[in-house]
Amino acid sequence: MNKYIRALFFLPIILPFVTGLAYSLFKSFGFWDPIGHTSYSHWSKILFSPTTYRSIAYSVYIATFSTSISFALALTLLFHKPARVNLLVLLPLILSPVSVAFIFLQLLSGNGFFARLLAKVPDTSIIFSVDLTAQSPHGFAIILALTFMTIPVFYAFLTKIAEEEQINHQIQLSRELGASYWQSIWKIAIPTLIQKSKFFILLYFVFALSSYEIPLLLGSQNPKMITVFIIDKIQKFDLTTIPEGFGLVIIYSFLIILISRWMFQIVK
Amino acid sequence: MVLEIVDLIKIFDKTPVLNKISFSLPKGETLSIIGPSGSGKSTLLKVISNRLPVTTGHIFFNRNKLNPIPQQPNKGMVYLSQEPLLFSHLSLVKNISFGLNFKNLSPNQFLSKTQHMIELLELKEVMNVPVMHLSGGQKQRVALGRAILAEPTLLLLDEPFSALDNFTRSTVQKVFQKLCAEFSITSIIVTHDIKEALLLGNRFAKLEKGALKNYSTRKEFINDPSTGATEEINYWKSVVNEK
Amino acid sequence: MRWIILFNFVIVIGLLILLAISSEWPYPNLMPGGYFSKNGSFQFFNLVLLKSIYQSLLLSLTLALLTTSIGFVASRYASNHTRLALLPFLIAPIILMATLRHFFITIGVNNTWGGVLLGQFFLAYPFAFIFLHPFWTQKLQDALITSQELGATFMYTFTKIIGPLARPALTLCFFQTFLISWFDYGTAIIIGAGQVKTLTVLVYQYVQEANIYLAARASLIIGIPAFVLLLINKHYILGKIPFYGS
Amino acid sequence: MAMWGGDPMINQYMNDFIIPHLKDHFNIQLDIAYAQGNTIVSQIMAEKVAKSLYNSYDLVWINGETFYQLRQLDALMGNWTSKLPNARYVDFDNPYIGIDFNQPIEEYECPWGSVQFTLIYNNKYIENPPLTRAELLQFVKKYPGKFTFDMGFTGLTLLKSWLIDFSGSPNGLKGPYNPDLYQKLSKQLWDFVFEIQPYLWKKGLTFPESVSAMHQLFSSEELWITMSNNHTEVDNKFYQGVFSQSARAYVPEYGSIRNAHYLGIPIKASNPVGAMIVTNFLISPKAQFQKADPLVWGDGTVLKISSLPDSLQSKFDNIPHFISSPDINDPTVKALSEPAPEYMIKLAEDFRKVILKQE
Repeated sequence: MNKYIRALFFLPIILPFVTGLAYSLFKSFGFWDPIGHTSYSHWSKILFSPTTYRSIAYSVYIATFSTSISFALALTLLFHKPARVNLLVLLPLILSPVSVAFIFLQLLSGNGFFARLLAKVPDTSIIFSVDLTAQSPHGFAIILALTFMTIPVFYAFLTKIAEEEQINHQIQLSRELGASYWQSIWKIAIPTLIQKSKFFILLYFVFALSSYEIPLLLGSQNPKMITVFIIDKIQKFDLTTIPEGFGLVIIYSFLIILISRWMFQIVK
Repeated sequence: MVLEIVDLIKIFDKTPVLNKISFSLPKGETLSIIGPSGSGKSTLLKVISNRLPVTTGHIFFNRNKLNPIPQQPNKGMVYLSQEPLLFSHLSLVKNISFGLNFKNLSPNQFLSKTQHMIELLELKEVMNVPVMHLSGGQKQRVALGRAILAEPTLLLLDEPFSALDNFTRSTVQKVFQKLCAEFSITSIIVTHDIKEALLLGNRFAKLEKGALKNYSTRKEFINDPSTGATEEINYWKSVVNEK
Repeated sequence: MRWIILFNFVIVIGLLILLAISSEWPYPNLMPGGYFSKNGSFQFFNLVLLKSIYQSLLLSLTLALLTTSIGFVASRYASNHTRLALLPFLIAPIILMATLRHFFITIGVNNTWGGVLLGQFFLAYPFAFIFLHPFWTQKLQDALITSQELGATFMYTFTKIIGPLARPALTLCFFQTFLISWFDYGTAIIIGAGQVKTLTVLVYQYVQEANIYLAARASLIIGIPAFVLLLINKHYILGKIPFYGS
Repeated sequence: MAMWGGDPMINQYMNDFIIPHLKDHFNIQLDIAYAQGNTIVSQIMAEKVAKSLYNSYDLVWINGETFYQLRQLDALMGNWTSKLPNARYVDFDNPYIGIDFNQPIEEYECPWGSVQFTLIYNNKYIENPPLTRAELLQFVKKYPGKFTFDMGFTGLTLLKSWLIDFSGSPNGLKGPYNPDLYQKLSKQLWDFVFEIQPYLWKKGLTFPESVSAMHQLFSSEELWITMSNNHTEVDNKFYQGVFSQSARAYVPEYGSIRNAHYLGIPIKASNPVGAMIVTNFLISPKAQFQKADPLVWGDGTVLKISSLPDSLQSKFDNIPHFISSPDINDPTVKALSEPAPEYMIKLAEDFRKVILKQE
């Protein structure tokens, strides 16, 4: 009896995921395609196309940088703990991803706020040899926007961990034992915090990997993040690329499952 | 018979915790089961109250077979644990009168029953204290009163007084005796404290390594050296005599 | 360093607020201008925005209520497989929805309010499930059974005992699932097919037509309830896991 | 109704003029869903596969490429335009209107507006805009980063006109799709794009996603040239305050593509009659005149002016508010017709492959 209730409640969790995956698998071989026919050709197209791998690599690159930068900055905020600015730190949480994408477009586009600011300051070409503007292929705009969204999350999490692990006491103790303040932070506090945050870092790494609205508005045409690339194939341009889009869904899901297995191991 | 248990076996992780237990309990009696920790006392009460599923065997409660769905309460049984479980968001009075909500009482009856119980429990002074702030003994009395006002056919007490200090314990035990007399309660109490078993029970059993031994009389129970009852009585006799 | 980071936060939010009340931002002016004036008649809310606010609020509140209540009952039955519930919200919502659109059309709920609700349910429910699972402690399980032993019905127990005991958890879960829906873009655009115009869809729409002032306004409106929740939950959040959609 | 929502003035025309009018006169509540051609096609295709009873949209705003794809899917209702009372004014005989991307429309779609592609330059910086491809090459070399084209419909239209230019004749791509010809001409086209690519905006590594994004760059003077599928947009954008007074539109020497955009009714529309009533109003002289005003939208009419009553004729002949838009009826303005849709689909695909190196 319990078993059935359990299954019933679990169904809405796993059913959409499995159904979507199965559907994508069928679609990627050209089933249910009013203008094509079933074949392996879509898969060979995906697997032999460098764009597939570039897109995945690009996504991983963006996710790695945005996650690690925001984690580092959140740590910085934690150890320079400013009094009574907690609310300010959390402020980015009130924005939806599409709003963040929009406002960063206004900040970073060619006629955006920073471009105007730089235009007012002479000799900025020296300082700004990097292309920070939206749509640059390096994806700095995406990284900045994702970092903006993730800092408060990491900050909140680290605050909690620091409290649980009594990081303050640990620092105190190590200083009593003769270490300097920065030594105790580098040798004691940070390793403990990283150890405790592994799961959480990976979680937000995946969220960055799965982000869509931000790369959609701030990304370049090439390379594209995997999510945008998939939706492009499914929804845009010609109809013949739809099966390829679903094939990419399989690859992307596989990647996510792989990372989540890693996450489960950490939990264990 | 309120309760009849036939060949009850409970297996945890391939280890039998309760091994072919059989006994029966008539109305109005209190069965004391003693046993060292790890003997399966607690498990027995949890199985009877359907908190844990039976492996094999039969439990008849009021001549009906036990509810087959685990975690579903048996109507008419109340289980009291060592750590009293109070509804922390409700007041002391609401906790005690909880069971009365389901009994179709007039407001007057409701009130008088509750007040009577509070008096019996000697909780009048702390009536307005939030339940989280009560002492252990007070909490246990609230739980006890709440259980009795629900008028269960069978009360299951899982070492209910062992967490209390000596002085508090004897107070609560006295309250319990008073309640048993007034409400003619059928109950099973498991304990490792021989004094408590002797004080509260009128039928006796001993649980050791999952096997239950029933005693037909108090005398038989006391005379069995393995229960430690004689030893305990002699000890107290010697203490008194030394004085 | 910390002030640089925080200063940037202020610039981002500040520019958003300024744009929301502006009507012009000619290049190369640093700041937008024409505050509260568009040919003399500035309306912060127009009909489209109001409709969208109403629709989004209704959607998010319904979803939060639905997922929190069902998720709460369901999470009692969580088992070792619970961690699998992580998968649906690791996948980008828009991709999950793209793979499910076919089925939404088959059952006839695509481009409807109900369809978007169902789609968002598939995102928020696993979250509620995982989020609420830890609150089913042994103690709460015991309270559930004890109350019934004392004569209460299951419903009574659930509403009068378990509900109040789990209130902090449920409140937080309600807020979080509300925000999942409130911030959602993927489901609304794929299942809603442009016809369910939530605020996020509107933001993107305004960005497309280069109408930055309305886009900022819609973004700001999205931020308001989130800001209120942030104020209420500040202390919770600094101890719990916040969550954003994609 | 599903339509592209990338222009606030167009949306305003629909929301403030069309919708209230339909409500007041026909008691029709027209809801607008913003979706682009490809999104519409993918939606309707998904509905077809799922055997949905009804399509999501009752009326879709489409161009030749979408028309072609929807016809391929057999997803458009036919045989309806002649039933519209106002169809008698529509200039079906005009090849730029009656033929959509080399395909006769055959009552599967109804023309709504007729426009011609123009390049728009900023005459604060440019005195003589590049009239030929050779001049364009010189221009981008002289002013690197000031020219680009978008990834959408507009940019592709420019590429198509270049493709036609390479054929050596305005009629070089007439007729059904010819793969060999495409191969030959596109090779030349990509060579040309490679040649100018390093001098494009952001060194040609990325292109604006949409024409509105490109207009933004133009208005901030990051670009000196932008473009439009609509010859009157330059005035329209001036009135919107997006362009400054120094924006000028022109048609280059090799000509530019003139085409029409259309309204179609999906085959499983839930309210096809309503959609026909809406369309009938959209092509009415009243709605067409309103739309032609650059202060409103500035979309060329599809009506045959000479078939209208005299009073209306003079109204259409004197549409106010034009400043910089070229007169497309001027015989010196060279118009090209749209080639078969496969050219555009191939160009879009190859552009990604060859120029953006996405395979």
